[in-house]
Amino acid sequence: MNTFNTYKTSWCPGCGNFNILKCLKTALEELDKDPYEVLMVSGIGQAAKTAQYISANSFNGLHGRALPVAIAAKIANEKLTVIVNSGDGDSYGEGGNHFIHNIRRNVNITHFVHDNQIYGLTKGQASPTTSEGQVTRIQPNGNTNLPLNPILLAISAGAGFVARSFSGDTKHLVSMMKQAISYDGYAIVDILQPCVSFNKINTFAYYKSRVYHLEKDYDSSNKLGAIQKSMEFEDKIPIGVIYKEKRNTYHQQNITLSDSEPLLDKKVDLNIVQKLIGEFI
Amino acid sequence: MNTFNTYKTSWCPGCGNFNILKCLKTALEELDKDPYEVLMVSGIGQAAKTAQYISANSFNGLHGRALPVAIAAKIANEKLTVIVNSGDGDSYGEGGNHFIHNIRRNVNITHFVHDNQIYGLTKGQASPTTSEGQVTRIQPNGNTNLPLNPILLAISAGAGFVARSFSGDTKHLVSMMKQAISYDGYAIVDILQPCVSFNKINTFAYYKSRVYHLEKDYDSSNKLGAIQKSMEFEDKIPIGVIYKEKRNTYHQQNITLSDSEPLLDKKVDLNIVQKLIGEFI
Amino acid sequence: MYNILIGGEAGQGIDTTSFILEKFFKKSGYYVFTTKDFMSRVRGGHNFSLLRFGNEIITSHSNKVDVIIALNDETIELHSNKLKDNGFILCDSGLNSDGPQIIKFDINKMAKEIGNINVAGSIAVGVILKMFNENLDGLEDIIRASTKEKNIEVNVKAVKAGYGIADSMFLSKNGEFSDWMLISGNKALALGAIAAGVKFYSAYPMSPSTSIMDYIASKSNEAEIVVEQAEDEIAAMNMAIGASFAGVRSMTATSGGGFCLMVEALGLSGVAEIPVVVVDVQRPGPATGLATRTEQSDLKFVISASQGEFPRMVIALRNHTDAFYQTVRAFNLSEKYQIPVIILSDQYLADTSSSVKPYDLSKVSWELPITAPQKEEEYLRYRYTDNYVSPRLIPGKSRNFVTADSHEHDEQGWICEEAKTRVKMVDKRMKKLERLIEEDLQDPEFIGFENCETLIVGWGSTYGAIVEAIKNLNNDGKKKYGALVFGDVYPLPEKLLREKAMVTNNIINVEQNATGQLASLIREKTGIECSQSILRYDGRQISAEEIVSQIFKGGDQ
Amino acid sequence: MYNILIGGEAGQGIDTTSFILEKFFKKSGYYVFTTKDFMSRVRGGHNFSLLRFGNEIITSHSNKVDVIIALNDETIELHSNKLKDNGFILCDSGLNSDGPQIIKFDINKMAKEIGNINVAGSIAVGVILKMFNENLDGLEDIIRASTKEKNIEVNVKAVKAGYGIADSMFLSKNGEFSDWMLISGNKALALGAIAAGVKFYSAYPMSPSTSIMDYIASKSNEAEIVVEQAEDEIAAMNMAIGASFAGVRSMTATSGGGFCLMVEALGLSGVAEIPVVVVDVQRPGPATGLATRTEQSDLKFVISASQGEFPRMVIALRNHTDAFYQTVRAFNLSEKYQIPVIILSDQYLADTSSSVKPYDLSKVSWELPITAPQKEEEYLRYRYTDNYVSPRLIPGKSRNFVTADSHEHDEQGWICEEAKTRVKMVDKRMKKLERLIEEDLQDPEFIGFENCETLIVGWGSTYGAIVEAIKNLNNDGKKKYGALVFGDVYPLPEKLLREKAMVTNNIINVEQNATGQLASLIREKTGIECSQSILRYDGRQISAEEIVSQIFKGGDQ
Ligand SMILES: Cc1ncc(C[n+]2csc(CCOP(=O)(O)OP(=O)(O)O)c2C)c(N)n1
Ligand SMILES: Cc1ncc(C[n+]2csc(CCOP(=O)(O)OP(=O)(O)O)c2C)c(N)n1
Ligand code: SF4
Ligand code: SF4
Ligand SMILES: [Mg+2]
Ligand SMILES: [Mg+2]
Repeated sequence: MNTFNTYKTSWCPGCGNFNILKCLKTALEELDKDPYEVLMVSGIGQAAKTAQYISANSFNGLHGRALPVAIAAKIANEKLTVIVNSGDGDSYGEGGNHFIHNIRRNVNITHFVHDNQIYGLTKGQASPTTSEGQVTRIQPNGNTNLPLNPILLAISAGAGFVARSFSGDTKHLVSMMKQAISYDGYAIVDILQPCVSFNKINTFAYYKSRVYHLEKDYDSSNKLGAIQKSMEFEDKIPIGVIYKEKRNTYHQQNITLSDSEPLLDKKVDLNIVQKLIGEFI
Repeated sequence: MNTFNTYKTSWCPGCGNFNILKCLKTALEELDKDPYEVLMVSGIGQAAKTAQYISANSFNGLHGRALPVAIAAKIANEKLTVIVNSGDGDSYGEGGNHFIHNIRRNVNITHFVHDNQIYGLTKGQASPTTSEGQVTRIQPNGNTNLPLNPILLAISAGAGFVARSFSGDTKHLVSMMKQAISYDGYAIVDILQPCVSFNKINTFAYYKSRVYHLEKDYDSSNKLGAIQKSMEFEDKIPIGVIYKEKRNTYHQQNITLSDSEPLLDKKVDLNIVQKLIGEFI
Repeated sequence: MYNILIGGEAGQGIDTTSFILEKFFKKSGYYVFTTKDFMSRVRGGHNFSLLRFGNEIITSHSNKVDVIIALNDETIELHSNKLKDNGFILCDSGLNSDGPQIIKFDINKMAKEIGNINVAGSIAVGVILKMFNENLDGLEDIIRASTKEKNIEVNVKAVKAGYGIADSMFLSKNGEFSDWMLISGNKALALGAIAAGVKFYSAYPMSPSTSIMDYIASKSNEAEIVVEQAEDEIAAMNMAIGASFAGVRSMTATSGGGFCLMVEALGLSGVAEIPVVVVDVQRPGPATGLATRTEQSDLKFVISASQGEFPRMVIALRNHTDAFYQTVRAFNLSEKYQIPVIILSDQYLADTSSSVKPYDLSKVSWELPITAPQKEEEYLRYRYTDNYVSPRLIPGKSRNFVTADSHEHDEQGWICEEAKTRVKMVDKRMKKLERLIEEDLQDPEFIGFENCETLIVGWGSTYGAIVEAIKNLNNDGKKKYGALVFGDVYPLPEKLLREKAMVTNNIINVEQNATGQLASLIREKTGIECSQSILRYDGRQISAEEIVSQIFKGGDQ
Repeated sequence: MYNILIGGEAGQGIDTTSFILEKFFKKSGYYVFTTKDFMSRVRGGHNFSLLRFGNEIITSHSNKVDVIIALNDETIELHSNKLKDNGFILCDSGLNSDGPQIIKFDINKMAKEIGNINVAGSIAVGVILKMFNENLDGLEDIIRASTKEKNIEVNVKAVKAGYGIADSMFLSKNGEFSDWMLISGNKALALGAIAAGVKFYSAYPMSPSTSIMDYIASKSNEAEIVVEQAEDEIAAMNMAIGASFAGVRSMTATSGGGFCLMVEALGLSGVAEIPVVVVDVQRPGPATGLATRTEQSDLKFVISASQGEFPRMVIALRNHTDAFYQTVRAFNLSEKYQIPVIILSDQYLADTSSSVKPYDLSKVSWELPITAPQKEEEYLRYRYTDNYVSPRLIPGKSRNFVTADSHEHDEQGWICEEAKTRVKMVDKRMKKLERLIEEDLQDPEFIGFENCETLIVGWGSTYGAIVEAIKNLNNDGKKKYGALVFGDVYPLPEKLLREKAMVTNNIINVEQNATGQLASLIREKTGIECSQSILRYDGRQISAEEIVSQIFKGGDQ
């Protein structure tokens, strides 16, 4: 019944995006989501095309601007399952300000960042997560910017669900996606994803040989421990739910929304307007 | 000789900005800076007017956009001492994306954030650092956003010099300012500052009773410890250099700049242009 | 008609003073029109209010003043030239200024006795109220509405004290406006949005638009609205679009600098055909410019903002009636055509309070999204239709997928680079504008003699001054004057303009900008040339007197 | 003149194939003009290049093709209608398509034998080179410049293999263009910036502007330039302004969507009078639109972008000569008047390679900031001067304080709300434009018969097609045609236009947009009306043939 179909894609053969899309479908199906109640939101980039390739409602907006659209749609209709799929450039570069501030708002949406550590669609410039020293077309002497650590930043900004996964680990990714979608609040999964065309450093093999599942006894509720864990990003890269905490959501805190009648079902009450008019007389 | 004068201000009597400006002058004078080599950069807001009130070169730009101007001016002429004075709204709200990404660049400028936890100039809306629950004109039910922790965020983004001070502690503030200006790289001081007109919660007395100087044995080079310290922001608020680390600066890493001849003194070499033309023949 | 100027420093309570006076005058039946002139600072500097009131409808401020309440010497220096021959200045005995028209009271001393120097203004209020023969009924309630609880008592005392020391000077009156509203332009706009059913309001604070957010936020609980302060204007606009896509009416407001940051998303609304209402409360630019002053210099900017070509509508607000009804209309047209509608206001209108006939809610209706029934599997978000507008379903509300795409797309909403589809989609979008011109565009309002010899053209908030100027010019009797004041400015309604341009080719544009933006829009669209320009761009609003004198100076009398 | 089309999927090496051919043809003296048509994706879809070459100057592409190199069946389906009667299609024997004009070789089989299926294109190159009688001297160097080290050998083999299986078919030639440059529009622009002395380049990647950054970055070490990839376009523009203020020439480039985010800072440059050069390489909008295609629809946007009113200049690039020299001029005028100068290019020009006469550096000069000597204590950054431009000192370079302010300000650069100062400052800024019009504005280029009966007007990159169309129309002999192609578009140079509009009132605008933006700008500024519009807005560039046929269709012959 709840089957999510895939439309024709325009990705390069071998791209990590294919498996992310597949895992997303699996996760949604396993969560028994109704495709008609799912809204896919994205910016612009290769990852951002995901919204166009899956049978659900979709909003393919501006580069860097997926989050404001997504949270507002959720505010308008809390019955929608709102999922953002977008790239590292889109989410952390152009969209950096929305990233930080929407964590603070804690609207119940899910954010999947296809983190290929490069700008794919524009053919290979450094993204915020590109490694130091990596040579690109625009950084012929190597990237000199300190790479942004999305996990650390998300925890520091106050996110309540912060996970990392890898496009090449289907089981793990599906599980992360399901947990993130089920989490009540803003949840982010930074998904390591090879870009076969433009990132010759962070390849499938590169990630494959580095990622490891978090230890069994890892305590994802310990913020300081999580921060320490998030700094591991060299020879060994931990994947899993790095940090998780219960936080009041936007909807819970907002008086207008707290009665859980979706905003779009609320009608104008002319008596109230008439009363407001009266206040000026 | 190196005296920094103050022009007429338009701040409210009792505002914390007055003492910040005074401390800034003292710091610059004690560091023996030549006013003609200092460039004050700011955005828009009450704090941002600082650039207009001190005898130095000044660039009073757009709301939220002080940092890109400041780092570019420093890149153009590394002999300038470039100092940004701007508000919490300007620096962390409208300017949030530049905040994160300029930390990554590590251009040698100094960033003083006059953090009154409110939008002053626009008459009292919540800023990113406004406390949870605080009632403002726009947040009549109280602010529901998790306050942004600038110290934690700056450390997480990779800043090499991160300090907090208080507008009411002259000696401390002057010392923080001097250290920040002297630091080789991007240095930020978040300065707690009462806004007598629009923030009735975080008053002078509020800060005064909470701030304490970092313990003598506090180790500002321990990142995890610094992160832990940065989370203290309730009954007790630590002030001082919370984190410090040596990092390669932008100028050190950039090949064009690494010869330390200021960029603005480099002239076009027509032989090179001629050679480039030749490459197309 | 009387005109009172209240001047002093920021922080001296000019707002409260004029608020109390306004309320009393309105209560006793006067028509009230109050404008504010203030600097971009919280304390100090020089601010003033102009409070005009009378028994007839007043559409603009005037710089000829009957009474000046001077809270400091600077006020007298700056404004005594505005005083009419029979006018007077009211001030504290401590001020240095002197002259035949100055009446001094021991206001500050009295204030100190009452226990708070800041109630000096309230004492002056008392003096004025007595002079104008008002009774003090309801004093406490009015003060309650304008100050904090703890200050009510002293202020009541102060007004009464002032009342005690003065004599009544003016005849009592019998105005009919006591049951009209007294409202500022921004509040009227906000109220219009609430009546239109706005459910999501996102914005970033920016003068002079912030009081729209203030008002909506203050009513958000009872009117069940979500007001979200965005991290920046980019977010504000994208949020409004996202919420609208998901099915609620949304709006954002800002001034020119913030509008800059919304420009890209304006194009998104255009190409993705998502309704949204954007308010630009203009202030003088460029860049930060003059934050608390007025100008009409964003017209050309907003009509061409964003790359590419797409339909949009721009409505300029002329007065406090427009501010309400046109805002409702903006929402409806935005939905009907699935386009962004931009409301242009300015600081003058935003901050001016005026008496206005109570808004009639029976005139308010709500355009709903078209959701023409069709078979599930056939739903196409961007379906080509005869009237160029495609059914707009709400995601999650039916078993259809709803799409939105910022790329050029096909009927389904998927990226499409095909040349034919591109052309069809551009045409589909642009044709919506042609339809709007036919079905919904409103001609400018015509004022004055049908067969005028000189035609003034203007737009937006200069309406009031133009109306008054035309009246005065025509009373003069030498020549016949008429005026067209545009509310809908883009697309430009040409019909009536072309008709009037046949009657006379002596056309004068009156605008609050340096380049005559309406005049050049008119030239671009119709070839009609203005022969004289009256332009003001110092951040202050033009008055009727000034228009008249400029016209005479231009040789036209 | 010959015209070769090379088509296939993204990733099949179309770029490399056409690059190698270009190089050989140029080397042997042909004038070369190559355009690209590609989709917004990295793999798959359909892309093609059009390579036109001959012994005379070629100013535009043509859709009449002599040879098609088809790397897949789709290419044949899509393009065989472009084939001239005596043209032919070259493809692999494995393709399904068939027909009298199709010549098949075992290209894929050979490629596999050589060891890499991706060298199929290079085999085709070999075939073509033989057909056109080229010798293979320098083959290895040319291949080295277009591919990675490890692929050089197989590609050399492939070209040679192709060369071996074909016969020469075309006469050898004697072109004079072998010592001309062969350069793309974006590289020409980038080279112009380097020659102009750009020292700081900040930008955020965006098609079709990114190759400007690519080129400057690749030369940044030798030319001593700092290239900074910004976090967003807001930063890119503010950085450029900051660096310029501090004393280095700076530039940023983007496309329409990124330009939106620069709009606020454009006003900053205007009010703070800080020189900056901004490039908008246009693509079809609105919003994301068609990322890799062409359009001229940002004209009205960029001339009115940002709130308020301030002087700016907009230069549209017509061809590869303009791209270099006008970029240099943009920097100089930006400095001379302390204004933002916007360069409008488009995807067509950006990605098209053309032969061009080597740029003459003796024509390059550098306008320096005016630093009129004055006493230290008297320096005023915004001093009123007779020519409206104030001396611009560089901070830190003298014992004077240099200010910049986004507010309205006084001569010193401090916030100022005074009405008089406001007016003087607005006037000072706007007068710079009047001076620019007098001293520096360039009339459009006129082509054709002085006493033309029909006048075409156009701007920017349609120049080449218009030139060719006028030649063909006038060769035809029935009527006399002329054209004005604008480079400087804002302020609009009116002189020559008004003269020509006296000669004929049969004026046709040719534009790559849906609304005729130049035509309406002309109407706004001069009242001159165009009688016919030839508009193309499907993302593909108009050709000379199309202009001619549209003119005839419009009844004008
Ligand atoms: C305002 C704006 N600036 C720039 C672009 C160009 N652009 C499109 S996608 C992209 C970067 C994509 O990188 P990322 O988000 O990492 O996605 P990926 O392609 O790697 O999946 C850029 C810069 C744009 N579309 N809009
Ligand atoms: C683009 C833009 N948006 C909004 C504003 C209005 N604005 C000016 S200052 C300010 C906030 C100031 O707050 P903060 O930075 O904390 O400074 P403070 O006044 O508190 O010192 C705002 C929203 C503006 N000038 N430009
Ligand atoms: S360019 Fe990279 S990210 Fe984009 S589709 Fe190809 S492999 Fe994937
Ligand atoms: S409003 Fe607040 S921050 Fe601004 S000057 Fe007054 S006290 Fe200071
Ligand atoms: Mg990426
Ligand atoms: Mg603040």
